[in-house]
Amino acid sequence: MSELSHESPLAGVTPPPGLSVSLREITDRGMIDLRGHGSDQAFLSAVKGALGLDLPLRPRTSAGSDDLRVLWLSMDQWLILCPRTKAAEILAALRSALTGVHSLAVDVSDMRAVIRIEGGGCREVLMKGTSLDLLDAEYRPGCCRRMRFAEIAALLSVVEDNVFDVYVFRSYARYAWDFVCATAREPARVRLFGAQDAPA
Amino acid sequence: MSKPYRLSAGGSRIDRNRRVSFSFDGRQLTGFAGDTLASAVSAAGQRVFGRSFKYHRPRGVVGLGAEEMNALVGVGEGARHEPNLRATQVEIHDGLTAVSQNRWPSLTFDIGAVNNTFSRFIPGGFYYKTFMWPASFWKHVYEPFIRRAAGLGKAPEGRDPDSYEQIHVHCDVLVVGAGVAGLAAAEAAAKAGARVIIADENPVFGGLADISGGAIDGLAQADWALAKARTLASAENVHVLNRTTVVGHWHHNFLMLFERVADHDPARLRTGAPRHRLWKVRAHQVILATGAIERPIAFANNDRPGIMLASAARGMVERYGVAPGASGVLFTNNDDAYQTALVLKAAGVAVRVVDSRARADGPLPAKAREQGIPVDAGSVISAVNTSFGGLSVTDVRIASYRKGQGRVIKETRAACDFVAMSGGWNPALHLWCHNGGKIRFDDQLQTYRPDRHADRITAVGAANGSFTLASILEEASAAGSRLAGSGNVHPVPAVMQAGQQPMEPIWFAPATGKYNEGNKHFIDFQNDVTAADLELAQREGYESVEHTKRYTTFGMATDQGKTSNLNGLGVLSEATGKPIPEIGVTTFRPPYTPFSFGSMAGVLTKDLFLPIRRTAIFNWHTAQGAVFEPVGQWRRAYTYPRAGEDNHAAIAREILAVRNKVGLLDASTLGKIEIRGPDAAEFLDRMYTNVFSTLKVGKCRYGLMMNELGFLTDDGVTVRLAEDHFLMHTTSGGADRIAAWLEEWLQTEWTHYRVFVTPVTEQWSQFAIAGPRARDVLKKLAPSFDLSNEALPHMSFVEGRLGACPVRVFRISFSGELSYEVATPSGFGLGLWKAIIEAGAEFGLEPYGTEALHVLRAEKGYIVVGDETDGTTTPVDVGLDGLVSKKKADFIGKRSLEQSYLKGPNRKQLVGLLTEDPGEVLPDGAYAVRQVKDKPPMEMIGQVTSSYRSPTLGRSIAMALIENGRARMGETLSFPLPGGKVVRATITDTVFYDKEGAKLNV
Amino acid sequence: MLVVKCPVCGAEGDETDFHAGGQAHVRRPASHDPAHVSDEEQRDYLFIRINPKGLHFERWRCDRGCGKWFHAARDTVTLEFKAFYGITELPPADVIAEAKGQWAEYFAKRLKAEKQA
Amino acid sequence: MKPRYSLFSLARNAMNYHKDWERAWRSPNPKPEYDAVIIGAGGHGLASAYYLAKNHKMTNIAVIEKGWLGGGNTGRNTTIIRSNYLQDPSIAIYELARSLYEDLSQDLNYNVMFSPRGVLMLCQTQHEFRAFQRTAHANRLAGLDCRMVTPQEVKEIVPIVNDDPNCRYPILGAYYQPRGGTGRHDAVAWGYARGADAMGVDIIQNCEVTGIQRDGGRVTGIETTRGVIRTRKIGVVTAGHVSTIMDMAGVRMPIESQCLQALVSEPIKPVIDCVVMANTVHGYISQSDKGELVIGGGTDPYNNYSQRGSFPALEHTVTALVETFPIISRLRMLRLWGGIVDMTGDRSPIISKTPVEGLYVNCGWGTGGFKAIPGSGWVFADTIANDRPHPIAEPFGLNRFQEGRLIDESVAAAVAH
Ligand SMILES: Cc1cc2nc3c(=O)[nH]c(=O)nc-3n(C[C@H](O)[C@H](O)[C@H](O)COP(=O)(O)OP(=O)(O)OC[C@H]3O[C@@H](n4cnc5c(N)ncnc54)[C@H](O)[C@@H]3O)c2cc1C
Ligand SMILES: NC(=O)c1ccc[n+]([C@@H]2O[C@H](COP(=O)([O-])OP(=O)(O)OC[C@H]3O[C@@H](n4cnc5c(N)ncnc54)[C@H](O)[C@@H]3O)[C@@H](O)[C@H]2O)c1
Ligand SMILES: Cc1cc2nc3c(=O)[nH]c(=O)nc-3n(C[C@H](O)[C@H](O)[C@H](O)COP(=O)(O)O)c2cc1C
Ligand SMILES: [Zn+2]
Repeated sequence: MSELSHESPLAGVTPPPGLSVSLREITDRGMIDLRGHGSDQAFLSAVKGALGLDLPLRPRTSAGSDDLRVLWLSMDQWLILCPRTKAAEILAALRSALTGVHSLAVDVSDMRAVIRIEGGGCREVLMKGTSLDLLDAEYRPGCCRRMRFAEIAALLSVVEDNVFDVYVFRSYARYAWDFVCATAREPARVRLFGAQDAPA
Repeated sequence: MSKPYRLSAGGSRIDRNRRVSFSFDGRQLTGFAGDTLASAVSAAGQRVFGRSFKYHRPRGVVGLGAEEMNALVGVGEGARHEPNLRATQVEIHDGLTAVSQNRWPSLTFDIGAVNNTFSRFIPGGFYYKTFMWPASFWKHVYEPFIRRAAGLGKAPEGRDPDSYEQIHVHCDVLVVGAGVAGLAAAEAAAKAGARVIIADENPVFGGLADISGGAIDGLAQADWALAKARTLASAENVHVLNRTTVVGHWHHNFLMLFERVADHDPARLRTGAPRHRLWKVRAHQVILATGAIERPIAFANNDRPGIMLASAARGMVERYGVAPGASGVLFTNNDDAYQTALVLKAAGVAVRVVDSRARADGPLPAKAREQGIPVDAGSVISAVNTSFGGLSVTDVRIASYRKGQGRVIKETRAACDFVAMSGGWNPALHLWCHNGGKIRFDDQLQTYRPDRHADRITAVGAANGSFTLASILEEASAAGSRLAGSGNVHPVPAVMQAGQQPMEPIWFAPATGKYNEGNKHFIDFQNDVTAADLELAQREGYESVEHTKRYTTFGMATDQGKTSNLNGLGVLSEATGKPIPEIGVTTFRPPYTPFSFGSMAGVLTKDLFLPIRRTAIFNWHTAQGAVFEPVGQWRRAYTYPRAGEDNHAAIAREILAVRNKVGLLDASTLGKIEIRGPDAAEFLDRMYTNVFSTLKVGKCRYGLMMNELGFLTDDGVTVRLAEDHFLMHTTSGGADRIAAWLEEWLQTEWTHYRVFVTPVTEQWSQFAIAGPRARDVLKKLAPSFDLSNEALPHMSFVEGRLGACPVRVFRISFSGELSYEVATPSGFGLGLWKAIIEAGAEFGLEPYGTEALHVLRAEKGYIVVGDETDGTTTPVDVGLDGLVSKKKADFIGKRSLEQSYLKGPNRKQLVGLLTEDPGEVLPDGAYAVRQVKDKPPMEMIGQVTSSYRSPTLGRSIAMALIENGRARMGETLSFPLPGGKVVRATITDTVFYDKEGAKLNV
Repeated sequence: MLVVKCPVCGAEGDETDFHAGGQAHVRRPASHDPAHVSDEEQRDYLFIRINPKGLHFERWRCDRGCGKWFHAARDTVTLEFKAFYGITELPPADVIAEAKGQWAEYFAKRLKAEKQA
Repeated sequence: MKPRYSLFSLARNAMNYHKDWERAWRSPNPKPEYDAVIIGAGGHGLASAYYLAKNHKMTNIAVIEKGWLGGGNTGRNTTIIRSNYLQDPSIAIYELARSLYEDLSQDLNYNVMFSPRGVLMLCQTQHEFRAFQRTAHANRLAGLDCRMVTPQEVKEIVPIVNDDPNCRYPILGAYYQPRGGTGRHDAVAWGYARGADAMGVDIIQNCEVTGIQRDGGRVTGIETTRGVIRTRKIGVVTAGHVSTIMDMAGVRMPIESQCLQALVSEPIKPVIDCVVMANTVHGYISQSDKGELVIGGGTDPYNNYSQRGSFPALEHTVTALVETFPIISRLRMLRLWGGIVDMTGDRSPIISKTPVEGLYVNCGWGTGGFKAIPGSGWVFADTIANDRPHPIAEPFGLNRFQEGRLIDESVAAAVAH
């Protein structure tokens, strides 16, 4: 085999013209699924040793920086985000720190597609696919949670005020992308609350 | 016969400077921007809009909006046609085409109208009593006739070219209806800081404010409403929605709002706007300000074109500048309707009032008299006369009346060309009742009002039975503030409104003629249900109001009884002598008004209708012209036909490639689950029927899973990665289910197990390289590990690299050949796949699809869960007793295998079958019979589970579940097929190819 | 359209974000005494269900949240939830007190057994 | 004997403005004692009473109904009638019922509008195709008139079907029962009620059973909101409410009560002349004689006694049908409603004696018992009259859950409507 080509789930797919938000795939993200008990001090300190940061223990929150961010998935599950090139190294560090501690860390960098949606009105676009109240104060930057999106499971992460990442399993990437394209068409734009024309 | 009725002035909704041209029944007409189809067609002098359901009587406009039950039209053409729209709600635009319905050949001359002539023979429920002879006639003669006659409008033709969508929104307060009550409530709630949505079905906010007289804060009601609508629209915490009907209320304050985004505006539709949008709203509090609906009066022939509700008549004049006719009679039992007389008079239309109350002397009647409007108190309309065919009213008879009087005594004749009627008002309780709200009968208003509700929902204004401006505004403001969580009540505006005297109910106006016989007092106009029909149902024992409804179809038309329900109860009350509350009410069900199926589908049609799952190789398969097969939501390559090849030939070629050379299969869809923890092995022992705790690290084992009923549900190979770490494979269809199943047992039953489970199906692309040359292909890819049979024997596992590509390699086989399953992170999947194809070329490697896979495994007698098993099959049935542990104390399904029937005699057992004629392929699912007979029934003893033409063996093979099959080796069975042919096949072992497994261990 | 609230992670949402898992507190006899499960016990475990008109106890999963199973007490007539509680827990005492019929018998027995243990 | 319904009687009554019609059934007060009591005046209860009187000459019997007769699931179903099930016991009972439906109008002298317009079960995946092929073989050998049809034939039978071979779930064929169809649900209840009443059966409405009296191991009577009624034979036929009644007798049931919904569109001129079931996507549709499209789908996944369901199940169904019959996109939903269905562990019914002597139960019809009404009434009446299971009822006994002898129709990939 000559060289190692790596293809992202949405390789070659571009957003159609006329969308009310901007849309792209994020391809360089490494992901590690980490399981262990949030109540297990040995686990927590081993992870801290390996990652240099505390796991977020509050539901639907995340911790860390742009380079290394940990999303809370459950009381005993986290998703570690890092540059793709660092994933193997971080996984190795984690595994060695966790030797003897009941846990499971798996590289899942290729398991999901990440769709970034940004721009004013992106909450409304997302609300065409989820029953979550994205206008609620909980959905501020750093917040993350799993959700049902259209007909599939997804993970939502609030990056900035009008910037959201939607994680879906790789095989559904095209479906999720097409769904967002269908609901984000400019003529279908919805702006919730705030000044409107009066129904004269 | 028709004359234009557009008044020279007036019409708050229309813009006389913008002409709009449209067509009705092919006739080109013009109206003004702001007109409804009802107003514009009426302005052109046309009265008849359609024909009724059963008797095909000509019908005109009765209502002003959602309550309309007669003037139903079809709008649009071809694939854009939409039937059964209320003309009162259709906003006209240039180019709109509308047609009338349920008439043939034309509106004015309709053959179906003979039904009216025979109406005496077809009372409510008549079809239950006849059409029974001869029996076969129902299907072929009577029913087709009935079906053609019924049914109102026509369906569109072709696929809907427009788009739809949905959105979820949460709010603190949802206000339904933007009349004065809704506006006041929304304002109070918004002022208190709540996130408010206010929705109204009409294009314009204000409800009936513009036709109800009175003033608020010194402004005419309509102006006040307009100002409030503006304030709300500009507020940061309010979302206003017009043309949006709240169609239903469900548990826990879930409501559905149906927004007509672009129906009224083809230009907007052309830009690509969705036609409809469905809002799914979860509201903390709901305020129902849905107003009230005026009720008709049951008098003889009250359905004639030109007879309409009083509110509709005044709406026509005030909103659209259209006179309902040249001279009219207003028939009322309440003061409010006098406003209609005043409005008509002011517009120059002659009018007289017939009031069923003995006295009519409130301020409004007094004013009417002052204006010179004749008022006949203590009177009713006792007959309506029409022009030929019932197309228009020529005059009515007015008879004196005392409450409770049953027959007509003294009559006078009054010429008129229209009648306005008002029998009082019913609060629009529909949404209140959708989700179990209780209601109570109000003796003064003679109608039902909201009572208690378990959900957080409050009714205000006319919807709550409050009809004076002062009470409406007071309760609406109070509710708005309170429900928004504010202690301060928003100041209630000051009002000015004429006082009113109480109404008096009249459920049935006596008619000319003996006992009112032969007269039709319509209760449910659209379904042609008369007072006599309701009485007949009572006489025949259909006493419960629910029986009456179903026997007569009263309240079941497209208006769902908005104008008829209470009148019907009134008639039933008089017929039975029971007070109305004892009659009971039928159930209100969503939707409030019908809404499109398209909006329920939203964007989830065509490609977005149920997701398709794609492997990393999907595009490659497509480019190769693969035929696909859905497996769960996956699309898997079924076979790869080459030019000139049909599927059969392609599959045979692929199979032989695997048997003789080497093949490549995209097996990425297989479920993959990582399982780790000190108790992982013990946990697997519980989940599988066979033992996993004895598996050596680096080795693979095939396992079976049952459900608790003892039936097979999944199978697959699990590898032990480390002492405490396993990687489980499941079937493609089972991946998510099994992962959830493992979690469930860990969380709910064996909570003390220290095990973590992480599904990783999609992390990996996985390919089977199978065939005698498989090792050669892999070797060429420069593996970082030893591929020899000694180092990597059958059922073992290694992790390493193929060239630069990270891989996990499982030496397992579902084809019976030397075979490696190679997994690589999905991003590398396509690259590795292509590399394998390239490396394999010199060895004759061919990609193969799922059908070849199935034949290959059948040749080896391997089962497929779902083919050889069907949800009632145990491992023992399919001959895998060896994989059911006798030693383990407990595993899932173990106890059920002990139930008498599961271990009883005569179970169907899996066997192989060889047809006597090797060229004959038994159909899938064919049954063997104990004894062939001339004709059915024949006793069945088992069925074919898989059947193929085996290119390897050059003959057909099959597997079957046969009663006591294993004891019948060598026996020949008969399979009677359609057309009388009987195929005979001999029972054999299930392994047809390489029984010793020699090919596996090379 | 029920609003469900996960007692584990606090996520509240539409019933579509959760998974309804049938009656709660069904005891799996084989887990406790694999060798001595009678046909009747096995039948009861697999098929017989308390199916009350009124207060009911059931299992749900926080399917699109933390993924955990939990218990809920819900009225099958009003569809109102009375409590959410952990998958290994008993309902709050005040809710137990409202239980009727077979549920009341079940909790009485279980509380007694727990007291003895 | 009641006067017969006929064209002639209709004409004669018309002369008199329909003032002289007889009541279809009486409204009697309960007697203190009956030879047998049926609890539940749904289709199954009324048919049981009718055949007890007609076939077994037991006329001193009563049907006790808490609300109005036919107001349970019998009055709220999508009226699909077919018998092309997979398992032998199912074929036997559903085909008995279907064949009785053929002449039911004449037998009852009440037009129940049995309309054998054909039932078409679409195959939209290979798996479904294979499963129906198997059913087709089984049904043919059992003597049913059913067959597989090609996509072209599907298009001819239902021209509005989406025949795009590239759609999400292209139609690969269908399983067709030409003599399946629909019936007028209310009329079935009313016809049986009128027929039973004519033979002397007391149908007592607005009377709720609140207790079952026993003496040792046998029943002696029932308690109702209208007093105690003595009897030594009780047939419980209360569908979604069967658990509550059987609790009164101390018999625990393998049943859960869930909400199943259905909906109708506004009426339109005929567009679909058979019943179509699309099981892969969970939807089925037919058009009533009045013109509405009658649509149903799956149950909500939790217990519910409220007759009101949630929206997702329905929405899923409608979406699937919009995809399968694209023209319905612009039609509109007129009304939706729910019924409380009695779901058994294997989704097949229970027609059984019980551990209590004199207590019989007929339930578990779940989402598919309308089609079974005549057959179920027939064999249940026989079971009650002779105190032993009718041979067709025998496989549906309660003991099957203990023996593991389940009758699972879901294995044929078919749902049970
Ligand atoms: C939406 C829907 C669609 C369906 N579609 C189909 C279909 O297409 N084809 C098909 O074959 N089947 C269908 N079914 C199933 C079918 O409707 C039922 O299986 C069948 O009607 C059951 O009849 P039944 O007589 O057993 O019960 P019901 O008709 O429900 O009668 C039971 C009666 O018992 C009464 N009762 C309850 N408790 C008491 C008490 N304590 N005292 C006195 N009386 C009591 C009830 O009031 C009720 O009248 C559908 C069901 C629903 C809900
Ligand atoms: N005195 C009387 O007898 C009498 C009678 C009738 C009306 N009025 C007048 O009626 C008005 C009553 O005020 P109100 O605000 O209570 O009622 P309203 O009728 O003015 O307003 C109700 C609004 O809700 C809308 N609506 C109803 N159901 C809806 C739904 N499901 N979804 C969306 N919109 C829906 C209606 O179209 C209407 O626009 C006052 O102007 C009053 O003067 C008085
Ligand atoms: C086959 C069938 C057709 C129906 N057609 C109509 C109809 O045309 N109009 C209508 O309002 N309801 C129709 N219904 C629904 C009934 O009005 C009613 O909702 C249903 O019987 C359940 O009763 P409930 O809503 O009173 O609880 C129909 C019901 C069935 C079962
Ligand atoms: Zn949770």
